[in-house]
Order: sequence, then structure tokens, then C-alpha cells
Amino acid sequence: MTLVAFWTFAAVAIASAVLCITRRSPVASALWLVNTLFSLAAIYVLLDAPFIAAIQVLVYAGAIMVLFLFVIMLLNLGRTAPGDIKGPWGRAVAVAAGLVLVFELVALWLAAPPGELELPAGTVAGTVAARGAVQAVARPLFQGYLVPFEVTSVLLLAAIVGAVVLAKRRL
Amino acid sequence: MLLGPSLAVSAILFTLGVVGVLLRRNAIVIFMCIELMLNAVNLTFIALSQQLGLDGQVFVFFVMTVAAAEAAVGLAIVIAVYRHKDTVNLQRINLLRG
Amino acid sequence: MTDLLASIGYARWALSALLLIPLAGALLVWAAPVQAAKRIAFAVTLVEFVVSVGLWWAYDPAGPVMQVGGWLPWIPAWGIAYRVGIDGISLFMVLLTTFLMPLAVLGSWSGITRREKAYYALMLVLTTGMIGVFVALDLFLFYVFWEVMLIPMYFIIGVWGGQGRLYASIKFFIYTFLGSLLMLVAILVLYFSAGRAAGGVYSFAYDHILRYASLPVSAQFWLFGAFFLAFAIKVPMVPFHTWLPDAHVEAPTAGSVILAGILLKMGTYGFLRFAVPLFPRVAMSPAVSTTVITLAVVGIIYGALVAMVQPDFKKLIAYSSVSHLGFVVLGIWAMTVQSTQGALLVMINHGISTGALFFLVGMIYERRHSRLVADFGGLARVMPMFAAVLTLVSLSSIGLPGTNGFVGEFLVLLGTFRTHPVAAGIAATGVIFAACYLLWALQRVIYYALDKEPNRKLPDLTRREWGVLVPLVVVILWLGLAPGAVLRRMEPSARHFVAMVENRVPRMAGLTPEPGPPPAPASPAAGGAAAGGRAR
Amino acid sequence: MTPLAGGIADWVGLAIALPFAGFLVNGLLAFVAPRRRALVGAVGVGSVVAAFLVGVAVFLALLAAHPAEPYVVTLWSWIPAGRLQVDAALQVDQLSVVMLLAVTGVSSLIHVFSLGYMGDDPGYARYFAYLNLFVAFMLVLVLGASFPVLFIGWEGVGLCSYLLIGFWFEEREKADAGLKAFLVNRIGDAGFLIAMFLIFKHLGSLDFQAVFAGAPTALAPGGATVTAIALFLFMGCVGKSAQIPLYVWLPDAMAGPTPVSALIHAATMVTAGVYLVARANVLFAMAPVASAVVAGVGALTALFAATIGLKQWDIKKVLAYSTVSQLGYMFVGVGVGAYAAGIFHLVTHAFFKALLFLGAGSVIHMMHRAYHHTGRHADAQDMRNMGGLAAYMPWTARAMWVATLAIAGIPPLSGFFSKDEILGAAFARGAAQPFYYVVWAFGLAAAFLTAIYMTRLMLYTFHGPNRTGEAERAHLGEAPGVMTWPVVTLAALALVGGALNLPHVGTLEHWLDPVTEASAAFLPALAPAPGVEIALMAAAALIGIGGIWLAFRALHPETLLPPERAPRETGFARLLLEKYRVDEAYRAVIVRPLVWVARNLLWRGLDAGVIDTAGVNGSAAVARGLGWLGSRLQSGQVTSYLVIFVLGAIAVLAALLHPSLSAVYHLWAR
Repeated sequence: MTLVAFWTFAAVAIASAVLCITRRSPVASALWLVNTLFSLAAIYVLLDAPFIAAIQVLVYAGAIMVLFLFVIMLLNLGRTAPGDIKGPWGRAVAVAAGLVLVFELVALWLAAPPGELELPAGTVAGTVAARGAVQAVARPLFQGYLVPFEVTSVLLLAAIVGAVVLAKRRL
Repeated sequence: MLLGPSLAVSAILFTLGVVGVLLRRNAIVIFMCIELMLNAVNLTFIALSQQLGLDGQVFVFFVMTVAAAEAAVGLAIVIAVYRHKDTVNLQRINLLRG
Repeated sequence: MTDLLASIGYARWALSALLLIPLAGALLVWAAPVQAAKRIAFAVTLVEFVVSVGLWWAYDPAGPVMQVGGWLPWIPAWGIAYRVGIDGISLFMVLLTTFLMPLAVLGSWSGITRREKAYYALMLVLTTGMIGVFVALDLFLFYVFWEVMLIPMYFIIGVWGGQGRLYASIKFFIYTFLGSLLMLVAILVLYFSAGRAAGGVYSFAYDHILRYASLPVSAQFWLFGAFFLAFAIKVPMVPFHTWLPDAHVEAPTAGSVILAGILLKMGTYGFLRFAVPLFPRVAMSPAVSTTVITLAVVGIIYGALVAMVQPDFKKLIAYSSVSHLGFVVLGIWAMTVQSTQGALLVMINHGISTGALFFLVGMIYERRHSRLVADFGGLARVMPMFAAVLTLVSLSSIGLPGTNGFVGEFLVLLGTFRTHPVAAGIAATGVIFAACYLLWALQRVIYYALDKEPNRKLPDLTRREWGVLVPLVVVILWLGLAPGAVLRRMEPSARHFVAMVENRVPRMAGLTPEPGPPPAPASPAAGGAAAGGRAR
Repeated sequence: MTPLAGGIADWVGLAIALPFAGFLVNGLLAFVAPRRRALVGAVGVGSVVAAFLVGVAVFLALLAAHPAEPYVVTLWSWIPAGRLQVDAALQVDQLSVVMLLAVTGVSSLIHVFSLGYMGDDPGYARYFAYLNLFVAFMLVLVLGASFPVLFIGWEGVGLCSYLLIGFWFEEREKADAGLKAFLVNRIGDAGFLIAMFLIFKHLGSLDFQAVFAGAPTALAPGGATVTAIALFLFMGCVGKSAQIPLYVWLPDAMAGPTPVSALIHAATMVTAGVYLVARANVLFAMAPVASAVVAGVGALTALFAATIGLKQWDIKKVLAYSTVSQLGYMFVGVGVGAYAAGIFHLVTHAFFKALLFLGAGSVIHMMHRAYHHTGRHADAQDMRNMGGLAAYMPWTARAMWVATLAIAGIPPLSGFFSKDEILGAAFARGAAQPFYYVVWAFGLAAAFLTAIYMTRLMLYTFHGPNRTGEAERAHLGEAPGVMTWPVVTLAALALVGGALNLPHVGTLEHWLDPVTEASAAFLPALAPAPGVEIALMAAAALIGIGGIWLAFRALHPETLLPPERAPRETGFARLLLEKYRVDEAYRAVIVRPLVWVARNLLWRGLDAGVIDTAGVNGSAAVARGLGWLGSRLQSGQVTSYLVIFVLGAIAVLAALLHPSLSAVYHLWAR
């Protein structure tokens, strides 16, 4: 059952990704990407990460992609722009690079099986069940990773300032 | 378990992101392809966190934060560039020329 | 004098003081107002000279090889220490430095008008660097000083130089730096080799490396090559000399003086101290020795011939340096006591005479803003004193007997003739060409009719310029007529140098098929190597 | 202890110190008070006369003691370097004292003459400074007790010669003549240096005493080493004493003031080479081949220069070539082993040639003054502008006739005896080696030519009608006494100088015995048969008289035209006038190519071209080129960056995965 669900969502994600990179219209691309992100969120649930799945939907599919669409609309790029997709040479390079990369990733996948640090099956699921989806992530986040977490806020602040400075016509 | 399939899917998605980057000239689309790659990596993290502990999920959390920041700044740059050049086609933009 | 020096413990602090005074002076110049900069710098260099004069007595020719030492740990983990000391070779290099520096500062008084504080501060830092090179007895320390001295010179040429100063300074820097980097690699190889051979006692001390470094001859060949390249560029030997004319032409007067007077000597000093003693079997192998001697002789003739056709007086003197330094290299490789002493003397003489020539050219440049020989003529009419001094200095440079130039070249050639008669014979023709280029130029500058309008009103030497020239003239005559005191102080070190090489080169020792034991340092490797000295 | 110790000989250094002090004082005066002529003159002349007195005192002391060994006065240690120990030491012996007297004596007279000759020159003080310096260096040369000390004087006199030839440096040719003299001399000096190196290598010392004492045992007589030493020494002499092929500087050296020509380029400096050979007589006697070269070069030079002297119009040029020719004679003398004869001729030549130059100086001085008065620009040295001057300058004319007869070898004047002795010695050597008959014949021919050209000079200058010009004639007259008296004094010396070494009395020869005896062992006996000797003397005298007679017969001063109207010479006469075009040949074959090679091949070609352009800037250009290629990659196209970036990432991944990749490949291949 889980497997079926996984492959279903996986198929949707991959198909959407393919459409995302091949659609001429940026708006279409964005929407197909949103579709991929949703599918991934579903896969996250299957992988015992419900909190991340929720964040994925909220932040990624919700906030970030809306930002993209917003910019596309703002710049009035909805129409198909000529020359967005590269010519035959570009395509050949892209496909070749993709094939090589797949080959390499497959090699990686085959060659490096997970090590001995494996937790017994269901441990993470158990933790999530015991502590609740949020607390399961919050505990390491606010204990072990407190400092990085706080630093992240600085990063976000910098991003906000940067975005404002860059995007505003005149300060 | 789902680890192997997840990694395979992650690899395919990542490759698609790369192909997208190579294929497109529109800055925003290339951006989206990068997001796609980030998500592929996130999937790897999540899949492995099942085996290695919750740290992976924390990392995904961070990746999303960075992605958000990056998207904000990156799109701001796209807007700024568009104002100068009236295009987001990267082949017409060579501000970085040495 | 000796007692007085002993009573104030001179030998213990002298060298360190010589290294520290200019640095302190540089800070002082930095802190003081601009108007006082040159006076402070002059005072500091004078103090430096006065302090250094004591070395003349403190150095005992009959004593151990290395004297007047100093030792402080620096990076003990790597066997790096502040080890300094002098022998009869470095004694005179230090004295030459401290003697020329006040004159260089004095000679810059009117020529330098921009950024005076920085200029004089750099001059003082340069002093420390140069003295450090001559007194360092730790290869790492030596390398540090070697680089320290490079940087102020780079700025002096690059900031206060003439039209093409950027090209010249970068050429100077890259040329020199190329060689010194290879030398650094060679130093490290020696360091590890010596450390392994000494049973894990790793040290950069000169004695330690001299004693323990043992590498197959093929490896020594490459290391020697690295050292040789670094020093040959500095000397400069043909064909690594092309940085010199550019650097000299563009450098301010004092920069040229220091460059010719002292910096070039570091190359030959390096041969004497490092390249030859560390790898005697390579340096004295027939192939290498023939090559070097050929290059030296070629340099003598080539430098002279090219100097002959230079339209620019400074460039002419620069090429004459190539010729003069050829004599030094020839003297070193001839490996006789006379030629080594002669080489040392030529090093001093060249510093004095060529330094004086650069001062003199600088003086007319300040008046006339031209260095082209063709722009002058008949100066003896308007500047008779200048003409007289220029004539005397030129004669010293071409080695007229009775001036310093003769004694040095004579000894070099005399000593060289004993081992390499053909080379000495060809080099002897260098004295003809020397007269050609210098007197011909002299002729065109001070003789002939005074037919160029701007030259008619040139004022003769000022009191400050006399102050610069008189010490040089005195030394020219002193070394020409009575160099005995100097030669006697050099002789033990020259003898030691020759003996050290001959003992370690089977071909030259003749009797011992295997290289004899290297001279054993009396003191432990990591300890006060400088103060100890080796048994002779 | 030698009997000289503790006496005046210990103070022989004063003879050098006094003129040197004169140089310092006059040098200072030249800057601070150039107008104090009286003081300058007093210092200049006084110091040299004082040196002469020192010389006389030392001579008297030596005369009294007549030691067999030279007396060496060590002043200080000059170059102590291992086995080489050169002292600043002076040597008093028979030879050096002869030279000391000749140099200081002739110098004194010439200094006095200069008081008048240079009287109104603005460079008066500078002139006397140089002249004093010259005397000091010349005395270092003759008194030095070792080769290097001699070499100080050797190059020092060259320096003074350079300074004095170019004394009027504002005229380009004069300054260039000085430089030429110095450079040509340096060529010889390089040979001298090599000779010193050879001596030190084989004998381990450079002191005269040690070298000459050690040479007979340490070196094989006639061997390659001693021959090389002698030949290289002779190379130095060839330069300094203006022999073929390095004689070219001496005629040009006449650009200097005439007293300088008299002192330096006739009487003293140019004879230094003869002195050196005589000093090193042991070495030359041990090397017969080298000695033959010396004699051969001397004979050739004597004849060659004499032919050029035949056709010169410049009065000083005639005397210059005459000097070259006479120097050749001296080398014949020392070359055949008649060292005393060579020195004898050196001394007599100093008398009569100094006289000739000073007389010529008087003539030029007066000619110049005459032209100066009328403001005409004519050559005051061209004999075609002279003529009939005997009427105006009787004392000068008489004195110069004495010198002319002396140089022509008319008995019983000094030149006859000294020349005859040289020719006799050459003839005597011919019995064993016929080569020396050739030398003798050359010498005889040269003597004949000498008589001709000297008579020609006298005829054209002092006899016949005057060609100076109508207006100028009124200003001609005898030179002032301060110039005439030295000339007359020298005439007296030239007249009786032969008494120094009369045949069979041989005063000078015996005097020099201690110096030359070491070489006697290596030389054959030189005494010719008495009958032959008389015949030779007669032949020499007849040759001289014949030359004079021929000149009187063939030359007609009354038909001579001033230079501007003179017809151009043709054929051989022109070749002689143009001095065989040797200068031009040297310039075309040596000087020009050397400068061309230096400028175009070495400097612009090798230095600026190959090393700098190809090597240094070439490597910089390669670096720049690589940078340019890199900057081409930096196109500014983000998309291409992305491609490169991705390809790079893939490559890095491939490198990391290298083993796994091959595993996968094998998996598929299976």
C-alpha cells in the first residue's frame, strides 16, 4: 500500500518535473513545479516526516512558488518568450550532461549502500508518534541546532534587506 | 523499505533540475530548476533521516530557509536586472563580463 | 679600542642593535612630522654606522670563524632560531651597508619630494633587511631577511622612480622572487635532509645543515641550481641581468646606489656563504664550474660592450655592474685565496665606486633632468669640481692602480690565473673595455665644447653633495693605496672558504679520494651556533 | 746591511712625494685661486726641481757605495693576500737612478719652459697640477720595486698623458686624442697584467729582486713560459712606447700642449717600455725568441715611422713619428741584448727630442702669437706657413740644429754614439743569427730617413723665404728667455751627452753592470772585431751625412707653397701623408665592427631582443595570453557559466566515484 502510494507520487513528481523544464511558458513551468512539490510533500509523509511535509506545502509550494509567480506576473513574462529553450546544441549538451549525471548517481546509489548506522525500522516513526510531528523536529532544532537556527534568522534578515535594496527603484 | 526508491527518485529529480538549468535561458525558470534540485536533495535528507535520525529533517528545515532567502534575493536581482535590460534572457545579459 | 668594546659587552648586542636601530628609526620617522623625516633618518643611519664601526675591532681575524654572535629561539618546534654572527666576509658587507646608508639618505634630501616619511621609513626597513641577510646564520632567518629587503626596494623603485617605474619595479620583483622561491624549496629540502641525517634533530641553523645535509649528488645538483638561480639573478649574471638596467634607470638615485652598492652583493655573498659551501661537489664539478666561469667571463665582456653603446648614463653604469660582478663570480669560482679576497674586495669597491657614480649621475640629473649622455658636454667648464670627482670615481671604477678598483680586480685575476689561465686572460681584456665605456662616456659628459644652452648655468657641487662624495673619495683612495688592513681581516675567512670547499671536493684535494669530514661545528646544532664557530 | 741604509736613499720617496704635493697644491689652487700664477709656477717648478735635487743626492750616495744589490725602501704593505705580498716599496739601483735623474732633470727644464709657453692659458694651475702629477707617477714607475708598483706609475702616467693630451678638452679632436691614447695604452696594459699573472704563477712573487733572482733557476731558458712572460710584458711596452701595431696614439697625442709632447711623448713616458725591458732584462735574455720579436718590432717600427715622417707637414707630427722611430731604435737595442745601449739612447734621445719639441714649441708659440695679433686663422704648426724663421729665432734655430745633427747621428754628438752602439750590437748578433743583420739593415735605413726628414723639417721651418704672411711677419721674434734657456741647456746636453758612454770607455755600461749582469749568462758576447767596429761607425756617420746631403740637394724651401695653395699629393707620397691609412683601417676593422656588434647584436639583439623580449617579456606575454584565454571563458554569459559549472560538478563527482563508476561499467558490460 505504502509502496503503491510512493510510486504513484513519485511518478507524478517526475512527470511534473519533466513538464516543468519543458514547458515554454514560465507560468506553466511554475505550476508544474508546484505540482512536483506537492507530490514530494506527500512522499515526505510516507517517509515519516509529516512536519516537513507541512512546511513543504506551506513554505515551498505556498510562499516561495507564489513569489515566483508573482515576479513572473510582475515582469509580464506570462507569454511564451522566444528563445527561452536553447537550440539543438544546447539541448544535446543538456541531455548528455543529464545522462552522465544519471549514470553517476546510479553508480553512487549502487556503490554506497547505507552504512551500519541504520536505526531499527520505525524508530523515527515511533518518535513522531510519541512526541507529535512538531516536537519531534523541534527538540533537535532547539537543542543541538540552536545556534544555527538563530543564525538563520540573521540570514533571513539579510535576505530581506537585500531584496528590498535590490528591488526598490530608489532608496 | 523506501530508502532505495527515494534515492532513485531524488537522483532523477536532481538530474531533471540540472537538465533544466542547462536547457533554459529564462532566469526565473532556471531559478525554479534550482529549487527542483534543492528539493531533490531534501528528499534524500528525509529518506536518510528515517535511517539515521531526525537531524536530516532539521537540515531540510535549514535548506528551506536558505531557499526562501535565496529566492527572495534572487528574484529581487532578476527584477533589478529586468529594469536595466528589459529581459530575463540570460544570454542577453552579460553584466558579469570580465 | 678592543678593551673598550669588551667592557661594554659590545659583541653580545652589536648585531642585534644593528638590526633593531633602523626598525626603531623607521617607527620614529613614521611618528615624526614630515619636515623632520630626513633628518631623523640621517641621524639614525649615522648612529647605525657608528655602532657598526665597532665591528672592525670586535672581529678578530685570529679568532673563530663566526664571531660577534646572537641567539634567540624563535620557532623552536621547527628548529628556527634567531642566529646571527659575522666572519671576515659579512663584516665588510655590513660595514659597506652601514657606510652607504647615511650617504644614500643624505643623497636623497633634495631628490625626494613626495611622501618623504614613507620613503625614509622604507629606507630604514631596507637597512634592517640588508644587514639581516648578511648576518643571518639560520637559513630560515636568511630567507626572511632576503624577502624583507625585497619589498622596500620594490616600493622605492615603484613609487619614487622615473617614467617606467612600474615596469621596472615589477620586473625587479618578479625576477628576484622567482629565484628566491626556488631557493626556499631548496632550503626546505636541505632542512629535512639534515634533520633526518642528524637523527631527527631538525634545525635551520647554517652549521647544522652544513654538517648534516647529505644528499646524492644528483639531488644536490638541483638544489644547487635553485640556490644558484636565486643568487645569479641577484648578482646579476648574464643572462639573468635584464632587470638591472631597467631597475637602475628608473630607481631614484639612492635606490640605485643601494641596489648596486649592496643588493647586488647579496647574490655573490650568497654564493660565498651558501651555494658553494653547501654543495661544493656540484659547484666545483667540472661541468658546473666551467659553465659558471664562462658565464662570468661572458658577463665581464658582454656587460662592458653593451655598456659602451648605452645612450643613458645610468644604464651604462648598470651594465658596468654586470661586468664588475662578473669579476666577483670569477674570483669565487677560481677558488684561490687571492681570487676570493679579490672578489670580496671587488664587492666592496663596486659598492663604493658605482655608488659614487650613481650619486654623481643623480646630481646632474637633479640639475638637468636628463640622464642622456648626449645631453651633456663640456661640464668641466661649468662644474669643474664635479668633473674632477667624476673623473676620479670613473678611474676607480675602471681599476686604475692607486684606486680601490685596481686592487680588487688585480687580485681576482691574479688568483684566477693560477687555476683558470684562459678565463683570466680573457677577463683581463675587460679592463680595456671598461676604459672604453666609462671614459668615453665621461668624455662626452665633461669634455668637449659647452654647446648646449641648458648646461651653461649648471651650479657646481653643493656642500651637502660634498658631504656625500668626500667619504666615498676617501675610501676609494684608502682602499687603493693601503688595503692591507681590510685584506688581513678578510684573509682567514677567504682561506676558510677555500679550504672548506677543497676538503670536500675530492678532485681538488687530490690526496683524499673520499670527501673529508666537513668542518665540525663546535657547538650543538640547535644551540648558539653563531657564537660557537667552527674549528679551522 | 747595504751601505745605503740610513742615508739619503731612505728618503728617495721624497722625489715622488714632492711633485705629488705640488699636484695637490696646484690642484687645489686650480679651484680656489687659478689666478695666482706666480704661486702656481713656483710650486710647479719648485717641486720638480726639488725632486731633481733629491735625485742628485741619491745618485751621489749610490755613486759612493755602488752596491751590487738594489736597495729597496719599503714604505708600507700594499697588497697582502696570502702568498702574494706586494709592498709599496721603492728600489734604488743604478738603472732607477739613471732614470730618476733623466726624468727629473728633463722635467725641470720642461717645467721652466712651460712657465712661458702656458703663460697666458686660463688653465695654468690645472696644467701644472697635471704635469706635477705626471712627474710623480713617472717616478713611481722608475723607482717601483715590484711589478705592481711599477704598474701604478705605468697606468698613472697614462692617465696624466690622457689628461694632458685632452688638456684643451673643448676641442673635440684633442679630447678624443687623449681618450685614444688611454685606450690604446690599456690594450698593452692588459698584456702587462697577464705577464704579471704568469710571473706570479710560476715564481710566486712580483718583487723585482725575487723574480729576477728566481727566474734563472725556476724557469727553463728559452722555454715557453719565460717566452710568454717576456712577450706579454713586451705587449705592455708596445702600447706604452708606441710600437707597431699600437703606435697610432702617439701622433694624435700631439694635440696636447707642446711641452707635454716634449716631456711625456718624447722624453719620459714613452720610453717606459724600454725601461721595462731593461729592468726585466733577465727574463728577456732568457727568452731569445721574445727578444728577437722585440728587436724585430723595434726595427720595423723605426723604419715604418721614419717613412711617414718624410711627408708630414705638421711640425709636431714629424717629431712624433720621429719619436716612434727612435723608440723603435731603443727596442732594437734592448732586443739585441744591449740593454745599456738602449738606456743610453733613451737618455740621449730624451735630451735631443725634448729639445726638438721645445724648439718646435717656441716656434709654434711665436707663430701662434703672430697670428693672434693679426687675427688670422692659419695653422701655426704647418711648416708650409713657416720658413726663414732662423732670422727671427736665432737661438732656437741653432739649438735645434744641434739636436738635428744629434738625432741624425753625426759624430761627435750624443745621438751618434747611442745609435751606433745599438746598430753595432745588432750587427754583432747577426754573426750568430742572420736575422739580426736584417734588423741592422732596417736600423741603418731608418737612420738614413731620419737624417732626411729632420733636415727637411729644419729647412722648411728655419730656412728659405718666410711664408707666414706679410702682416704677421712683424710679430715674429725670439721666444722669451724662460723658454729659450731650457732649449739651450738641452742643446748643450745633446752636444755632450755622448760622453756618458763613449765606446770602450762605456761609463754608463759599467754603471749598469749590476743590473744587467744576471742576463749576461744567457747572451752571447757582443763585442765585434775592432776593424768591423770602426767600419760600422763610419758607415753610420756616412749614412747620416748622406741623408742630410740628400735633403739639401732634393728639397727646395723656396718653392714651397702655403697649405691653401699647395698641390695635392699623389701616389706614394699621398699614402705617406695619410700615414698609410692605418687609423682608418683600425677604425674600419676593429672600432666600427665592435661598436656595431655591441649595439646591434648584443644590446638591441641579444639583450633587448632575445632575453628581454623573448625571455622576460615573452614569459609575461605567455602569462597574459593564458589570462586572455581565461577571460574569454569569462564571457559574462551566465548560461555558459552554468554549463561549465555543471560539467565541472559532474567531473568532480566522476573523480570521486571513479572506482564505483568502473564497477557500474563492468556491471553493464557483463
